[in-house]
This record gives sequence, C-alpha cells and structure tokens, in this order.
Amino acid sequence: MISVEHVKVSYGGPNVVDDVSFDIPAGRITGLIGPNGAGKTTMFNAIAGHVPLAGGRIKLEGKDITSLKPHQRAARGLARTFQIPHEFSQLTVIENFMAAAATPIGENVFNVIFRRGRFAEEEEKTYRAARDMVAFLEIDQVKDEKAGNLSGGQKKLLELGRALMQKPKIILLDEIGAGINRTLLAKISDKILLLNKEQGLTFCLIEHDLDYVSKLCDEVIVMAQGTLLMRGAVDEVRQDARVIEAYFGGGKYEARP
Amino acid sequence: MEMTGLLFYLVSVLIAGGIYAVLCLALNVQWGMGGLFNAGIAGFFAVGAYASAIATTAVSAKHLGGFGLPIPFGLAAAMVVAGITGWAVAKICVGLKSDYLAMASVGIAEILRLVIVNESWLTNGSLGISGVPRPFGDLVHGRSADILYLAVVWTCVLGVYVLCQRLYVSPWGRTLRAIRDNEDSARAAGKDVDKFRLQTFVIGCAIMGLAGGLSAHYFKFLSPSATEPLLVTFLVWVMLMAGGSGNNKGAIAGALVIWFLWSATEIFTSRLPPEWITRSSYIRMLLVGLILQFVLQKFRSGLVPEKSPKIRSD
Amino acid sequence: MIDFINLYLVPGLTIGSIYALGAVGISMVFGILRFAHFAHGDLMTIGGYGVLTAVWFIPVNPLLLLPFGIALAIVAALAVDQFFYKPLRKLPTIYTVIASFGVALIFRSLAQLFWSSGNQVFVSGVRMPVVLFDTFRISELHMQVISLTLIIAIALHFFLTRSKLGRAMRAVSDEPELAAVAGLDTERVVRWTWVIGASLAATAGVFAGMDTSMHPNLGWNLLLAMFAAAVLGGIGKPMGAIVGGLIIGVAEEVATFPWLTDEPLISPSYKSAVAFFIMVALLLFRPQGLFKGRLL
Amino acid sequence: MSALLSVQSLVAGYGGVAIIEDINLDVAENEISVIIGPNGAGKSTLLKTIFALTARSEGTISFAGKDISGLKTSQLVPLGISMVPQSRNVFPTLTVDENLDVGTYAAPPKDKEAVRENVLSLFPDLRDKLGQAAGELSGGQRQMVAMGRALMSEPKLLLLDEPTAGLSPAYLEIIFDLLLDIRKHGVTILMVEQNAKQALRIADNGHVLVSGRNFISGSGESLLNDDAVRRSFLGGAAA
Amino acid sequence: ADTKIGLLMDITGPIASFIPPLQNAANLAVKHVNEGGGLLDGQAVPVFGDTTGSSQGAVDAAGKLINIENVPIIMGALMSGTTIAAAEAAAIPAGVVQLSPTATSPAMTDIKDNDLLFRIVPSDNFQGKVLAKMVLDEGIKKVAVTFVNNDYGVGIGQTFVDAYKAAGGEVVAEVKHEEKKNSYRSELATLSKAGGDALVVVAYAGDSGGKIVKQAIEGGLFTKFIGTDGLRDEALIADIGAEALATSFFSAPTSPEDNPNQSKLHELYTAEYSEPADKPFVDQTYDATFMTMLAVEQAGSADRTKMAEALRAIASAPGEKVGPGDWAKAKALIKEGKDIDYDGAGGNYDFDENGDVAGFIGKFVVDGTVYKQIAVVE
Ligand SMILES: Nc1ncnc2c1ncn2[C@@H]1O[C@H](COP(=O)(O)OP(=O)(O)OP(=O)(O)O)[C@@H](O)[C@H]1O
Ligand SMILES: Nc1ncnc2c1ncn2[C@@H]1O[C@H](COP(=O)(O)OP(=O)(O)OP(=O)(O)O)[C@@H](O)[C@H]1O
Ligand SMILES: [Mg+2]
Ligand SMILES: [Mg+2]
Repeated sequence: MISVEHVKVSYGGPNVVDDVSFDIPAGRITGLIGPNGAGKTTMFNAIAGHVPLAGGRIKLEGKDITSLKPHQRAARGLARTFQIPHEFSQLTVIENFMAAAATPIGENVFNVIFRRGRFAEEEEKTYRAARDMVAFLEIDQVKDEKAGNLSGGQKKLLELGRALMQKPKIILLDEIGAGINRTLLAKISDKILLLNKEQGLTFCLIEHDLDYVSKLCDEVIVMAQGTLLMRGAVDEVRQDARVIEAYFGGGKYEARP
Repeated sequence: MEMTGLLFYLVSVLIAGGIYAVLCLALNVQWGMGGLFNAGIAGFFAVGAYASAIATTAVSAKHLGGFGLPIPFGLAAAMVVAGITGWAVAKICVGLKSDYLAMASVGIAEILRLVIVNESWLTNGSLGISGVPRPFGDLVHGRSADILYLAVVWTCVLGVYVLCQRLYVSPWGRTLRAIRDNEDSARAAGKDVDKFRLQTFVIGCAIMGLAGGLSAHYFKFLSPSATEPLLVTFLVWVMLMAGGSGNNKGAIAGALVIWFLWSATEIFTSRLPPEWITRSSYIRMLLVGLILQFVLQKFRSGLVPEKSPKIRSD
Repeated sequence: MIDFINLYLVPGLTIGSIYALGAVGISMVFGILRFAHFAHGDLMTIGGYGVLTAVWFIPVNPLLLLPFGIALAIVAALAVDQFFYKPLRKLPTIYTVIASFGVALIFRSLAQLFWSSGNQVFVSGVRMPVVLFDTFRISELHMQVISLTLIIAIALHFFLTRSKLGRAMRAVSDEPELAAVAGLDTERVVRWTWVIGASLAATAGVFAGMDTSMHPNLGWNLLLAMFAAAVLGGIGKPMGAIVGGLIIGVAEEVATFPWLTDEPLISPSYKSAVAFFIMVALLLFRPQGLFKGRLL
Repeated sequence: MSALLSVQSLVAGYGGVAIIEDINLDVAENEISVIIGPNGAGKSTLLKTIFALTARSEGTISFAGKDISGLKTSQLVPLGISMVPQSRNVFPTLTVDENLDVGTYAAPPKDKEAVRENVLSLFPDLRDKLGQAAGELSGGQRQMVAMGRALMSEPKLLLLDEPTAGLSPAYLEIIFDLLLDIRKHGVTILMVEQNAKQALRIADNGHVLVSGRNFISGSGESLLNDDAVRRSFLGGAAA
Repeated sequence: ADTKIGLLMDITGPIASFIPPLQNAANLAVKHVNEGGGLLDGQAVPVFGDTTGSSQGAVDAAGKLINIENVPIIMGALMSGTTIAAAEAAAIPAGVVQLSPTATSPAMTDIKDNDLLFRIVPSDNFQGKVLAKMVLDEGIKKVAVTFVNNDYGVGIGQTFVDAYKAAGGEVVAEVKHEEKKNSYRSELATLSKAGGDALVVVAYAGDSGGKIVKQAIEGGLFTKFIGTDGLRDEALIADIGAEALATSFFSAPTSPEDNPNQSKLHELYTAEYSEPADKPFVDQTYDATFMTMLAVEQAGSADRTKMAEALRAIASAPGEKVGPGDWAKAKALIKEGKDIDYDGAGGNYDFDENGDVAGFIGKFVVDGTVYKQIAVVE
C-alpha cells in the first residue's frame, strides 16, 4: 500500500529519521512501535506530507507521492490522526465529522453562490455518516458540544472519527489509545478489526500498549533513534533482545495475564 | 428639531450605516468565517472607491479617467479591481499566521494609501477626484436623492447579506471555519487550505471594494480623506466584534449600532455647557472609547453571537 | 560622504532609537499578553506630556524629569490594564486588540483635554549642533537619545536574562496557562510587563517630543513603524525590537539617499512605505523575525 | 494516618454547568492515590479544581489540615503542591533546562543544583536535550520534562494528570518506579491514569469517577479484583 | 429666540493641532455678536461639528448640524476634502449655505452647488502664482521647493512651480514630503545639494514646515526661506528667532490697502485669549464665522433659502464698511435697511459667481516678534 524508501527527515539538526525503508502491506494492520523520540510521529508526518523529506521517496499504491501536498495525499485515500489532538475547536462534534468528510460539490464557491440545490444530497449523506460516527464512538451526549470543550480522551476519539469520515484506503493512527479508557479502547479495537476485515481497510498504528498492539497487528515495525530496528510478528519482536533493551525495560508492570 | 430633520438624519445614518454594513459583512467573511486577520480594510476600500470613481467620471486632465461608464459598471469595476488587489495580496501573504497577516495587511494598506496620494496621474493625489456621479443623479435632486441612494445602498447590503449567508451555511463555510480552527488537520482531511484562504480573502476584498464604490458615489467627491484608516479599518473591526463575529446578522447589527453611537454621541456632547464647547469633540472621542469598553465587556460574544448553522436534526 | 552621516544616518539612528524603545513594549506585551497593543503610541504621548508638565514647574533639562513621565505612563498603563484589558483576558485576544484601539482613543482625547491639541515645545529656539572633526555635526539631543537607548538596551538585556522576574516573563510569554500551573503569579508578571513597557514608551515619547514638539497625535503617528520594528525583531524578543527599531529608522532615512543616480533612491513622499516594505518582505521570508521570536 | 489532602462535597464545572458533583476524597500522607474512570468523567476537572485552576462552586479542600479552598495556584505551590497537566505541559520555546528552572520560581528549593541533578538522574534522556527547545521533543520526552519541572519545587503533594499517556513501556515502568521512589522520599501522589491496571498495582488507594460522581473507592488491590470495575473500566475480562 | 450657527471643523483629525486657535477665533466672533446686541432677536449659539478629518465624518457632522441642530448656515470645513464631501452629500442637497474659511482646492470652483458653497480664500492657483511673481520680483532666479503632500501643499506648491518656471525662474530641486515625520534632513540634503538661492516651503509651521526650517538652519543648509500662509505663524518666530528669519519672506491672503482690520482683530484676540493671534487661518476663521452671522441678520430670519443672497449682500461692495468686532454698527445699519460690506482681517471678500473670492496676497517679513506686511499683490 505504502512504501517508504530511504526516507530521511531533519528539523534543522541531525536527521531524526535516518534512511528508513519499509512497506505497509495493503489490507493489513501494521504496528509501528519504538521508544519515545524514536521518530515514529515524524515518520507519519513524512508519509502524510506534513514535513519535507531530506531524502528518499514515499509511494502510495505504487505511485510516487513525495512531492504532493498533504491534502493531495489525503485525496488519494490517506488519512492520519494526530498524537496531540488537532480538533476544530469552535465546531461542534458533528460539524467536526462533517468537515472531515470530502464534500467536493458543496465546497465549490460557484455552486454555493449560484447553484444551491446541487449539494443538498451530498450534505444529507455527510450528515448521516457523521451521526453514525457519533453513535459508534459513544459520544452522543457531547455531539453538539464545541470540540474545544471536550475532555482529553474525547478529543482522541474525535481524531479517530474524523479520520474514518474521510473514507480512506489507509489510516495512520498515532497513539489513538493513549488516554482512552480501556473498555472503550477494546470496542474501538473490535471496530478496527471489523473495518479491516470487511472493507479491507489498511491500518498502520503507533501504540505503546503492547496488549492492544498484539490484539490488532499482524506485524510490527520497530524504530529506535530514527532508524528501523526490526520488523516481525508481535511475539517475535517481544523476544528480541535489542527491542527489549530499547523499548520494554524490565517488563515489571507489563499487564500480561 | 423638526420631524423632517430627524427623518433625514436617519436617512444619512442609514446610508453610512449601510455602507459600513457591507464592509462589516466582508470582514465577517474574512475573519468570522475564515480567521483571516485583515487589518488593511481601508486599503481595499480605497481601491474600490477609486476604481469606481475613475470608471464613472468624465474626462479630466488631472487624473486617469474619462471612461464615463454607468454606475453599475463602476461598482463592478470596484469589486473586480479590489478583488484582484486582494488576490495579489493573498498570493503573497495569505499563508501568514493571524497577527502577522494583520501586520502585513496594515503595511500593504499603508503602501496603497501612499500610492493614492503620490501617484497623481492616476488619482489626482491629495487633491482628489470630483464630479463622481450619483445613481439617478440627473433625475432626482436635493434631499430626495438621498432617499433614493438609501435604497441603492440597502439593496447592496441585502445582496451581500444573501451571498454571505449562502457561503456561511454551506459546506464551503464549514470547511473555512474548520481551517480557521486548525489548519494542519484540515490539510490532513484533504482540504486545500491555501485555495480556501485565497477565495475567502478575494471575496472579502471584492465586497470591501463595493463598499468603497458606494461611498465614492455617496460623497460625489473622492480624496484620501475618505479612506482614513481610523474611520474605515478600526471602526469596522469594532462593529464586527460588537455585533458578533461569525454571524452575518450580527455584522449588520454591529455596523448600525456602532455607527449610530459614533454619530449620536456628538449630538449629546454638543449640548455641553459653553465652557466645554471647544472641548466637546475630545469629550466625544473619550465617550466613544468608553462606550466601546462597555460594549466589549457587557456583550462578550457580540450583540448577536456566533451560532453554528442549524444542521437538520431528526 | 559626511552628508550621508550627518543628514541620513544620525537622524535615522535617532528616530530608530525612538521606534526601538516603543517597540520593546509592544513586543513584550505581544509576547506575554498576546495582543497587538494599539494604545502603545498614545502611552508614549502620555509620558511625554508628563515630562512637559514637569518642565513647566521645574525648568531644567527635560531628560532629568523623565521619572515624572515614566510614573504617569506606568499609572496609565496599569489602570487601563486593570479596568479594560483584564476583564477580557480569558476571551480570544482579538477583543483585547479592539479594546486597545478604544484605549488609544481614550488616551488621545485625554491628552487633548488636559494639554490641548496644539503643538508645544520643551525648549524653544534653534539648537546649533556640535561640530566634531570639522565636518561631523550632531546635535546634543541626538547624542543623548542614541546613547541612552544603548544603555537602556544593555540594562534590559541583563534584566531579562539574569533576573528571576525576567526569566519568569519568558515562561509566561511561552505558555501562560502552564506558567500559572507552575505557580507563577501571572498577574504580577503582567504588571511588570506594563511597568517596563510604559517606562520605555514614556522615554521614547519624551525623546520624540524634544526632537520636534509635543502634540496629542505624537505617538499614534509613530505606532505603525513601531509595530513593524517589533515584528522585524521577532515577537516577544525585546532585544530584537531594539535592533528592529534601529533598522527601520535608519532604513527610512537611508532609502532616500541618492544611491544610484543624483535622485533619491526612493521619493521622500514614500518614506513611510519603507518600513512596511521591509516588514512585509521579512514576514514572507523569515516570519519569526530576526531574533527568532514566537510564531503566532 | 491523617489525610494530607481532603476534599469535601466538591462541586465544580465550567460556565455554570457542574461537571463534578459532590465529590469526597481523602488522600493520606505518603500514599499513592489513583483516579480512574471513563473519558469525560471529570477526572481532569477534579485535579484542576483542587489546584485552583477551575472555579469551585461548592465544597471545601484542605491540605495538611489547613483550608486551602480560597487560595490561588500561585499560593498553593509554595505550600508544597505541584501539578503536571494532561496536555500543553511544557514551555515549547524554552529549552529543557529552562523548563526545569521554571519549576523553582514559585517555590525555590534550598539546593537547586542538587534537585536538578536528582531530576536529571531520574530522566537521563533529558541530559542530551538540555539545550533543546522543549517544543521540539517527542511526546514522551515532553512528558519527562513536565514531570521534571513539577519535581523541581520539591513538592509534598504531586498531582499528575495521565503521566504515562504516550510513554513507551520502558518509561511507564520508569515512571511508576519513580513514583514509588519519590513516595519513599515523603511525596504524596494523586494521579489520574488510563493505564489503570498498571496504576492500580502501585496504588494504595483507587477512586473510580463516573459522570462527575465518586462511583467507588477502595484499595488498589480491591478495585483490581472487583468484577464490576474490571468489566466497565479496565477493558473487560480480556486481560 | 436664539439662533444656532453651525461651525464645521476638522477638530480631531490630522490637523487637530491647528484647531484650538481657530475655535477661539470662531468663539470670539460669536462673542462679539452677542455682546453687540445679539443675533436677530436673541443670541447666537455656536454648535461645533467635528469632521474627524475624514469624508465620512464630515458628511455625518454636517448632516447633524443641518438635520438635528437645524442651523440656517454653516461655517466650514477647513480641509478641502472634508469641505467638499460635506457640501456634496449634506449641505447642497439640503439647500444649506456653507462658507469655508480655508478650503483652497480649485475643484470647489466647478461644483454644481446652486450657489450654496462659498469660500473666502482664493483658490490655490492664485497664491501659487502670486508667490512665483513675488519671488522673481525679489530677484531670486533659482530656488529649491518643498511642499507637503496634502491638498494645501500640493495645490499651492504645484502652481508655484509651474508659474515660476513659466516666468523664467529655475526650480533646482522639487521635493514633495510627507507630513508628521520627525526628521526632514534627508529631504533637505537633496534640496540643498542642487544649490538654490532660497528654499520655498509650502507647509504648516506647526508640522513639517516648522521642522524643515529649523532643521535646515541647524544643519547649515539654507538661510533664506520663502513661506506661505501656513508657515507664517508667530510660533515660527518664537521657535526659530527673528534673526534667523531676517532674510525670509512670506505670502498670505490679505486685503488691498494696509489692513487695519487685521491688527484690530489681533488685538481683540490677544486681549481675549492672551496669546498671539498671528497663526494660520485665524483671520479667515473669524471672518467666516462673523459673515455667516451677518448673513443671518441680513436675511432677517433663520430661513435657509435666503442665506446665499444675504451672504453676497453683506460681503460685497457697495455698502457701508464694517469690520471685525463691528457687530453693533452692522446690526444697526441692517435694521435701517442700509447695505453693508464686510471687510475682514483677511481681505475684503467680494464673491464671484462661483462663490470664490479674488483675494489679495500680501508679502510679509519678520519684524521683531511679529510679521509685517510690506507689499500687496492683487
Ligand atoms: N518540530 C521539531 N523540531 C525539532 N525536533 C523535533 C521536532 N519534532 C520532533 N523532534 C525530534 O525528533 C525526534 C523524533 O520525534 P517524534 O515525535 O517523531 O518521536 P516519536 O517516536 O513519535 O516519540 P513518542 O513516542 O514519544 O511520541 C525527537 O528526538 C524530537 O526531539
Ligand atoms: N473548558 C471547558 N468548558 C466546558 N466544558 C468542559 C471544559 N473542559 C472540559 N469540559 C467538559 O467536562 C467534562 C469532563 O472533562 P474532564 O477533562 O474533566 O474529563 P476527564 O475525566 O479528564 O476525561 P479524559 O479521561 O478523557 O481526560 C467533559 O464532558 C468535557 O466536555
Ligand atoms: Mg509520537
Ligand atoms: Mg482528562
């Protein structure tokens, strides 16, 4: 689905992502883990086009998208969430979802001013989808609240919902679980699995909760200090000495059954 | 104070208030919906005023002109020229973040003002353009012409209101507000942020140009003193904030209320005792400043606060 | 070339110093309270009139009476902050920007009411400049303005980087809510911001008034150039504002020097466009300003 | 043991709407207390109200036997309370070192150098980053800076809003070890956590907050083993 | 009943610093009327309207004077821009006579005003032309010129340059400058390098004009200055000193003969306000205000439609001469049905069909602490 080839990113200093290459296979759920500061979020930013590359290429479905702007990448079916929530703070929750959806007819100024009938149907569909999303994420009680007033966890849910509203082919989830109540998170996992299975939606997720990762992911990619450390099945990775050293530590509080 | 006097005072307040309402609606598109901090309103207003004046006046050796076009063409020219100016400005600096855009637009408006006072081949500089026609100026004279002009101005206000309202309730408007709140995530959701901003800025500037044109035809004479930033940029911002930014009705209400307060304070200060008479104008400014503080503190989100457009609920 | 120094550079540095002192306050208020303070020029005016009034009673060199102007400006700044800005603190900053527009009107009209709108001079008469090395002419006042500004800049630098209060100011400027969480008394920091901003504004106001004459629009007329200076230096960077002010001041004058032909490079009637031109160009290519200020 | 922090019938919210209602909560000296609950339950609001960042409409809060209900945040810090908020918890343009320094302004420690050394030895990763602006750090690194800053004033009571959110397992471990460690030094901790299972393991007491009300309180152990709690708040029986 | 007189001034705008003496002058005229027997059968009541120096403000303020205060006639405004805007959008449609003391724009001549818009200063073209002749007569063949970039400066400055060149003078440097700057040294550098014999300054003493003269002297760049009425301000002498201005001369509107009315007004003014009266536009403002009240008295009622005719009647010869302060005399003459002719401090004001005055320009030099008129040009 996505292939990252020799990507380098720098924020002006040394490369924080240095010559990383990997594939995200279509139709699968791939995990991206690694210690704090490894460059995972930066990798997502690079894939989605929010930071310029210092080297390398990124391909989406075989086509080079390196020079495309973020919105052009999104138009090709790439969606991402932000680790620190980036909600539309003055819009209500429902509006946040509607705004995230693609509404090409209604976003054309000419239509808006001179041909108003044209986007009614599109709006209706968008509204339905938004309402369903609210129900799915169990945030009905705040659906007309301004997004800026939501709690930390609610904002994370909003991030996920907006990404889904884009009807993408691939979604990059950046620590969607951090700060989400575990019971709800379990439900979200189920939905992700469902979307993956039924619609063949591709996911790549950054997560620190290994339980959650192992429940969802077929395979994980491990990054450390800006480089690719290894890639493999979750259990394989868990056993790897380098990964244990760089990532797990003693495992004292690991919530294993 | 006789009744006809009062009536005609009302007419003049409503004409000026209507022109301000157009400006205020334009600013609402840019700021209320798009979050673009345009602090150079006077510049685009001036461009529109001069465009319309030059297009409609008779030949003059003193400045460019002599097109003698009918007034509707003049107003259209005002919108087009101000829109193009806005487009050029937006091309350069619409990517700037809020307050920086404000600084840049103040700067650009100031440069436009200097061009207007200095390039006399184009504008006759500080001496101004006279003989700007009024609509139906040949048919109606005297005070009744004002009533006719009132109708012209408010037709424009209505048209602009309908336009702004359509923009506001549309997906386009929603996307704009989303961009205002968070640019990065709008980008991630596939919105071409720069394109939306550019459209917003241009639409706003074109409407400001229209207001400029309306005022040129009202004064029938155009000089740099018609585009004083204090009375254009500053006052319009006050009107929008007082009326309720993000709300088109609020924009109109703000324009009328603030203009009326601005104008009517003088009626009271000119009734001060004779010892104060030479100072009454300063007392009036003081009063305006204080009233403004009162409005800001008491009507926090404006007279008509921003509401999300109604989404059908079922 | 001596003409260049006498008639372009030195006047440029003088007006630049005035811009610089005003811009420091604008930059600090921008950094800490996060709004463009449109009444800052009028604060300068108020300070200038404070000294002017003192001169009527104590006829000595106005610079010695600066404390009167500074005190008046501080009182004025703290009062408007308390009554007009503080109630709006929790709202989006645009409200405070608009409020400061109103305060500018209030200051100006008060100045007109108390001191009348006419021109008034600190000391009248032609003051012939000091002539050094036969050709270098500089008026005493200009020497004082430029050197005092440099001294103030150095003192301010040490204050901001060394003192605890100065460092707390930077923290509040960076993330006000977190600064409150860290237990900083943000209101105290705000008050000190006004104290410093108003003091420098008053000083600048007196300089400007002495260089020409006092009138109620004195500061308002300088405001836009001072904003340009603050942006040029980088928002929230007082040192940047000083440098920005000097650059703008010098650039305005020097741009009219006949660099290429015998004609001035830029017609003097476009002088004030120079400041904005520099500012807009800078915003496009280096929006954080020369001193890497905050990106808004 | 007497309660270091005691919250009685607390009601608070935003703009007149009560988010938390009638909360009672005691935190004994030298214990670790954890608040868990669904998203939007009002956990952050509770912490913010205790720290005087959100307006309290009813109820009293006392600290070390003293009523602190009316005090401002800047008065609470010198008394020995620190907080790490959930988001925006570093000064982005200040360097890491300056961020730590800010922690000492309101309540200067006796030996600043020693405290700083201490904090840096807790978060060795920060040593390389001392000169870097905190806004340029990764999510986890920011969390460390935020904790470090809060510890610089040598607080008696530390309020933490989801301190491990976004931290890798290694750091989660480090933080929890650290919490146990600083508790040994006489620091009392009240924290909100979504990594609830892990948190309850180190906690002496736990409180479950649901829609603004204190749903159930008990020892960490007992909550971990409570079926209802497991099912509704700890991610079900899956674990 | 009392009669209101509308006084439209640019009180708070860009020319705010000139206004206080002008308000004094207008108030003085009203005082003279009320002390000399009042207006019609009551008192004259001044009502100020503030244009704020902008067109919007001018139209609004004029509208209030006309519609709310119901004044029969308006004195003002001062700037050409505000005067014309107020006339076009407020006074002319309402049929109210407006008399500006200072608006000099040539555009005013051509406005279709139904004989409602008057002024008592000659249009720019006139003073500029006269000044050119004056300078050449003095034997000065090479000058540098600077004028402020507003309607006043550009109007006179441009005409001067054209007329001067046409008559054989050489303008070695011409610099248009901005108002309100602190330093004009760089402009002066350009001007002085060209090597003119004198510097012609068309600007206000209270703003750029004063600064230019001062900075030129301080910098040793010019010693001889030629100014217009904007510069001919006693404050200039106070600030620069008579000595430094000894070789300079100034032009300003005046009346044909040696004008006793001017010194009379100045005395009255100084007695009332204990400050010098020789400031730009004080004379004209007093005269215009006085004339509006004469017109009301002449019309016999506050009927707006009679004002234009009455204004022409009291201003033009023939008739019994009256001057500043002569209200009682004028009132008596009007009562007797005699024709009067007001000759003011600033000229004798005979309106032509456009409502303009021909005017006389005097040549002034500094004499001690005041200006002395040494010649008159028609
Ligand atoms: N805007 C920035 N400017 C400079 N450096 C940055 C910036 N953003 C991140 N970095 C640096 O890049 C490195 C990688 O950061 P990144 O956010 O990608 O980490 P991460 O793997 O997502 O970590 P975490 O799990 O903690 O979120 C870090 O060392 C960080 O300091
Ligand atoms: N500033 C605010 N204005 C209005 N309502 C708010 C504000 N902040 C929070 N709320 C509301 O208060 C409720 C509780 O918020 P709070 O942040 O305390 O939740 P929380 O328990 O910390 O949740 P999370 O686990 O998701 O962080 C939420 O429903 C939220 O919408
Ligand atoms: Mg990350
Ligand atoms: Mg929370």
